[in-house]
Amino acid sequence: MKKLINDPLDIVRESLEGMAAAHPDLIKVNLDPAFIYRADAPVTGKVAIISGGGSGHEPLHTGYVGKGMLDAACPGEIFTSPTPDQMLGATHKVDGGAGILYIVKNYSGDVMNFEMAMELARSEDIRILSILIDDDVAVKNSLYTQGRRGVGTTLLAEKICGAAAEQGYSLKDISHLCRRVNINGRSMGMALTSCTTPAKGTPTFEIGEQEIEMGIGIHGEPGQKRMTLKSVDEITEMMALSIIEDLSYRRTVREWDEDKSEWQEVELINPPFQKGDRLLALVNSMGGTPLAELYIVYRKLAEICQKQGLQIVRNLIGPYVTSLDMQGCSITLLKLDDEMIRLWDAPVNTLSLRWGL
Amino acid sequence: MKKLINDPLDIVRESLEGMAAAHPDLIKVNLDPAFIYRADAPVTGKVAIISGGGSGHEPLHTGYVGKGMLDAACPGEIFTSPTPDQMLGATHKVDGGAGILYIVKNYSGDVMNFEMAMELARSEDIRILSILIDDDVAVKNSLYTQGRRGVGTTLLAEKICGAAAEQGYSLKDISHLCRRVNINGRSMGMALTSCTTPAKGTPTFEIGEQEIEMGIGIHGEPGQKRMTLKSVDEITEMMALSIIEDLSYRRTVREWDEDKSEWQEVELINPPFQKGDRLLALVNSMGGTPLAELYIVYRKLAEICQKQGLQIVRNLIGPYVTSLDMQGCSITLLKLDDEMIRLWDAPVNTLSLRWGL
Amino acid sequence: MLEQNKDYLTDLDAAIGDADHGLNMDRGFKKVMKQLPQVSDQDIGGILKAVSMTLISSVGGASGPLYGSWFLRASSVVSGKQELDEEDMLHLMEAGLDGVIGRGKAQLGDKTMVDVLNPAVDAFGRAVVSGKDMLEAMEQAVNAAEQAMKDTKSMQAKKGRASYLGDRSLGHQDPGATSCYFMLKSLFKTLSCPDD
Amino acid sequence: MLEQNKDYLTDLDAAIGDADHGLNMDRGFKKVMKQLPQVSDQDIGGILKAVSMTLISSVGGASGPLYGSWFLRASSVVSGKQELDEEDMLHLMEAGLDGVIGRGKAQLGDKTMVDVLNPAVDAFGRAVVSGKDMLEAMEQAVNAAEQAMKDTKSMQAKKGRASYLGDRSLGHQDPGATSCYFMLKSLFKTLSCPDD
Ligand SMILES: Nc1ncnc2c1ncn2[C@@H]1O[C@H](COP(=O)(O)OP(=O)(O)O)[C@@H](O)[C@H]1O
Ligand SMILES: Nc1ncnc2c1ncn2[C@@H]1O[C@H](COP(=O)(O)OP(=O)(O)O)[C@@H](O)[C@H]1O
Ligand SMILES: [Mg+2]
Ligand SMILES: [Mg+2]
Ligand SMILES: [Mg+2]
Ligand SMILES: [Mg+2]
Repeated sequence: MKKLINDPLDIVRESLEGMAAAHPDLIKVNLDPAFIYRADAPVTGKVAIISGGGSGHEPLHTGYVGKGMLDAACPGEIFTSPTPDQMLGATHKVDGGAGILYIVKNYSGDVMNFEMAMELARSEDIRILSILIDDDVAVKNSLYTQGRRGVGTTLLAEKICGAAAEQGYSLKDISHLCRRVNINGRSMGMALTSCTTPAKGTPTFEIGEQEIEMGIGIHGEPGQKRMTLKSVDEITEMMALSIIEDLSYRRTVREWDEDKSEWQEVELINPPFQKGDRLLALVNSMGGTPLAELYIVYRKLAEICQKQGLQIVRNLIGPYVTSLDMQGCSITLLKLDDEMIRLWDAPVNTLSLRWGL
Repeated sequence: MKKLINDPLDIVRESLEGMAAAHPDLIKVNLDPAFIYRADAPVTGKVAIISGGGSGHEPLHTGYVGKGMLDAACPGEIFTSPTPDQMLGATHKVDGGAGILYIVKNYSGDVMNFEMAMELARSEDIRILSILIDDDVAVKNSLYTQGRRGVGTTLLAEKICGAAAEQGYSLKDISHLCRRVNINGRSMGMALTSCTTPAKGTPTFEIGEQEIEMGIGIHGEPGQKRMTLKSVDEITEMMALSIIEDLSYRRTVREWDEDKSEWQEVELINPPFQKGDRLLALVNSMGGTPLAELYIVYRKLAEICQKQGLQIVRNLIGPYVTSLDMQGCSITLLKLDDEMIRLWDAPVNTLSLRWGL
Repeated sequence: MLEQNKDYLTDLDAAIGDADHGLNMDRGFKKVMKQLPQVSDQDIGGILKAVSMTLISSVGGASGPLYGSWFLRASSVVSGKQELDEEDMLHLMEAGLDGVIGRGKAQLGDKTMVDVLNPAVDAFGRAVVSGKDMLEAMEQAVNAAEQAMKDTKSMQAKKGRASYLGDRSLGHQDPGATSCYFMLKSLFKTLSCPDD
Repeated sequence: MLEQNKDYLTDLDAAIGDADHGLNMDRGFKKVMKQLPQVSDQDIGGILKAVSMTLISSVGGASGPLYGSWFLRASSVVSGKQELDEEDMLHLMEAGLDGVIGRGKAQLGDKTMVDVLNPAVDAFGRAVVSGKDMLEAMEQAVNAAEQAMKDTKSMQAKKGRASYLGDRSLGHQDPGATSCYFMLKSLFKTLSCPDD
């Protein structure tokens, strides 16, 4: 394994130190417990939005802290959920008095650590809601699994909810909006190569020179199925169709009921895409795939959507949710409504997503 | 070789088609001859800035077309300079009547193809100047080589000159500014892995599991020297010091003399960095290196600059000038003055560099 | 023991997870080892609670909250004790298991830590009921844990990261179940001969 | 011939350049082959000029302008001709070489195409002066080119991409020199037996 690192155990800290040195105008970094927060936090009267998860997916989440997006991000060790004290520390730092939303990717580790953080914060009377992102259609059912993983839709939810918070939405409204983004977003990923976690030092899985892994998550874990290498047009078609033809995913999730002050099991159903729907398309690199290849994916994706009567009205193409050095890509399609479009277009100024500012 | 492509020979075209489909509001694409230009071109009365070069370095140059930066970019085949008809076509499309500046990276192919384009355009009485970017300190002398390669400073020159053009600078002033950026910018790159050009299908060079290549260019060509793998702190120090300790590079370049209507040999000398200088630091990924690692590079670079009495007042960290899927990074340091800082900060709206808009 | 098996656990996790389990456990338990001298004057409940807090704030991932919950709940039933008899140990293990299930909602057969913790409690309980002394009961619990750990190979994962693999998780031993076996083994060692 | 040697040229370029020379030449000369039927009614000057334009707009890289310049200048000295005698051919080759040098500014020994084109012209000229006929002179030129191509191995590059390698370019044959040898060989074939 060759990487631009010193000790594998210092990567997360040293990388945070680099961010702190590079962008003092935008963000501040707390090293122990580790979290990044807006330089101007807390923003009084604004709902604060916090996310986090294992490191190795940069720019998710640390690159999305700033005006119009996240108030704080909690990076765990590489591919390891952050610990409750990180979320609690971030919560204290960005609490502007209008409540806090945790945006949590649906992995058992993330869910449990964020839940523990919420329990701790609530015992201090801090108002917190959380929304799970579970958009990965490669995971077919939720009965026999942990449920779908949270992938590309996460960053879309962070952007849209961040804009809503900036515009003065209430905590309750933002949490509903976040849930709406989640159930309208679907993703599918694939890998040409595995990634190499620095601590292990060898690729997480072996894969042949003529093989690809479809339905991969973002942790270098093996995917849904192994197949022989195909052209990008075929790969794009397989991914796009698994998303578009994914009908009504149904699962129960735990959400906090503020009135009853307890966890509730809530059933959520994804509405299917329909002809005429307006979409945001995210074509995402897993890290090692060149930008030019992503545009070839987009080319085919646009053609498929058009054929299906779906209109891509916004897009984002690049390395946004990565798995270290993995080569491969993912597609996320999010069904938009007017409100989401307006919030998507709102100004944002973070290290890795910026417009209008 | 596994890549997200159809036929290796179609990559450039299909990628351009994807860009055209994705960003019709920002850019337009001409397929034959191939070039990308601002959607609102020509901008009457504004100097137009055109660059180009082999593909495989994305987002350079195609990702930098738009308000405040390039008017057009001409992508060649992968790692192959574009042909004069591309530059001529782009020139016709973006000529706003105030003259044209070609920003050319110093490779024999780029130089010759741009020169031929200029000869053709001048025969049509179009006013064109060109500036060579030759900032790669890995190339020690210019007597026994083609001279230094153009690497990271290119995009800094494109941004700064693009802002100047937007603000109404004259062609002559922009060309002087561009030259000033060039002689004040220095770069050094290194690779952990080779890249694989799609047509060849195997890595351009072999490199062992414990080896790195220092002083690499951006075409997957072998570098200055091979050495054993080192920590990122050591690697960063070697790169930073080769830049900082590079004293007064001296070479003659051919520049067009408008008064005499002929090529002139001009001697250029890079002023050395001095204590107190304000710098822009670009920490650039060669493509396959994760963002988190770049921040570790930046962390050390900031420390070194501080020790040397150099102030980094602006920075840019990410994959900006790449070599396909190569893992590795480069550092560019540009000595800034007030005017350059103002122009750097000016709004820009391109696919891959955007702020203030 | 965890340190020696760090790579082994990580390799197990690479096969059906994300290749970090060994590192996570090693990071957490190294911190615990560092901290133990500072809390050695406390009662067993206090020590276990301190261990819990350390694990929660340093392991992360799925295993952090789960191990943290095991120790937290375990600590709550032995607070104030300086020594544990067989009964205490049984309660401790039962409480720990409850903690893990309460946090992670896994059922028996889901191919998780629970599949080791549960049979270990059972074996310990049976041994105590049949009059075995602490050391014998522990031995049986550890033996049961070892067998149960191996049995996770033939299970299909329904919780955690490995569940995404569907039937491709078959044939691989669960990393969390494996670390539980190591943890039980060394915990018993520590608790039974606290001066080692 | 270039198509068959595409990978060979690219491999040579990978060693001291950027691994595209074979592809560049193949792309250009394939276009030329496609276009030739349309210009076959023109005189040799016209054909060479058309070839030049096609190469310039399709090869790219360093070799595109250089080959383009070779053909452009070569065409200028044989315009109007339907056939070439030994004299014409010598002028053609001299002009082509001038074109390449004018564009690329390489000197003999810089490890470039010039190191093949120059000795080929010399050999051809010597042969003509000593009364050899077209075919014999061509054979000598091609032989000289072949030797010169091999001789680039021991040169250190001073122009083009390979120059960045310093003395690491030693021991490798120059890709552009090699394609020049192929080009001369097939050009002579075509020009001497135009009906093949
Ligand atoms: N919901 C759960 N209940 C019990 N154990 C679980 C649960 N989810 C995961 N695990 C255990 O955690 C182990 C993985 O731990 P680890 O690799 O540290 O975390 P992560 O999966 O977040 O990378 C699995 O092998 C499994 O035994
Ligand atoms: N200035 C020059 N003069 C003559 N020949 C040159 C010059 N620069 C490069 N060449 C030739 O071009 C060849 C490389 O061509 P090619 O690989 O197609 O272009 P590039 O180097 O731009 O990738 C070299 O092997 C060399 O023979
Ligand atoms: Mg993990
Ligand atoms: Mg080239
Ligand atoms: Mg794991
Ligand atoms: Mg080449």
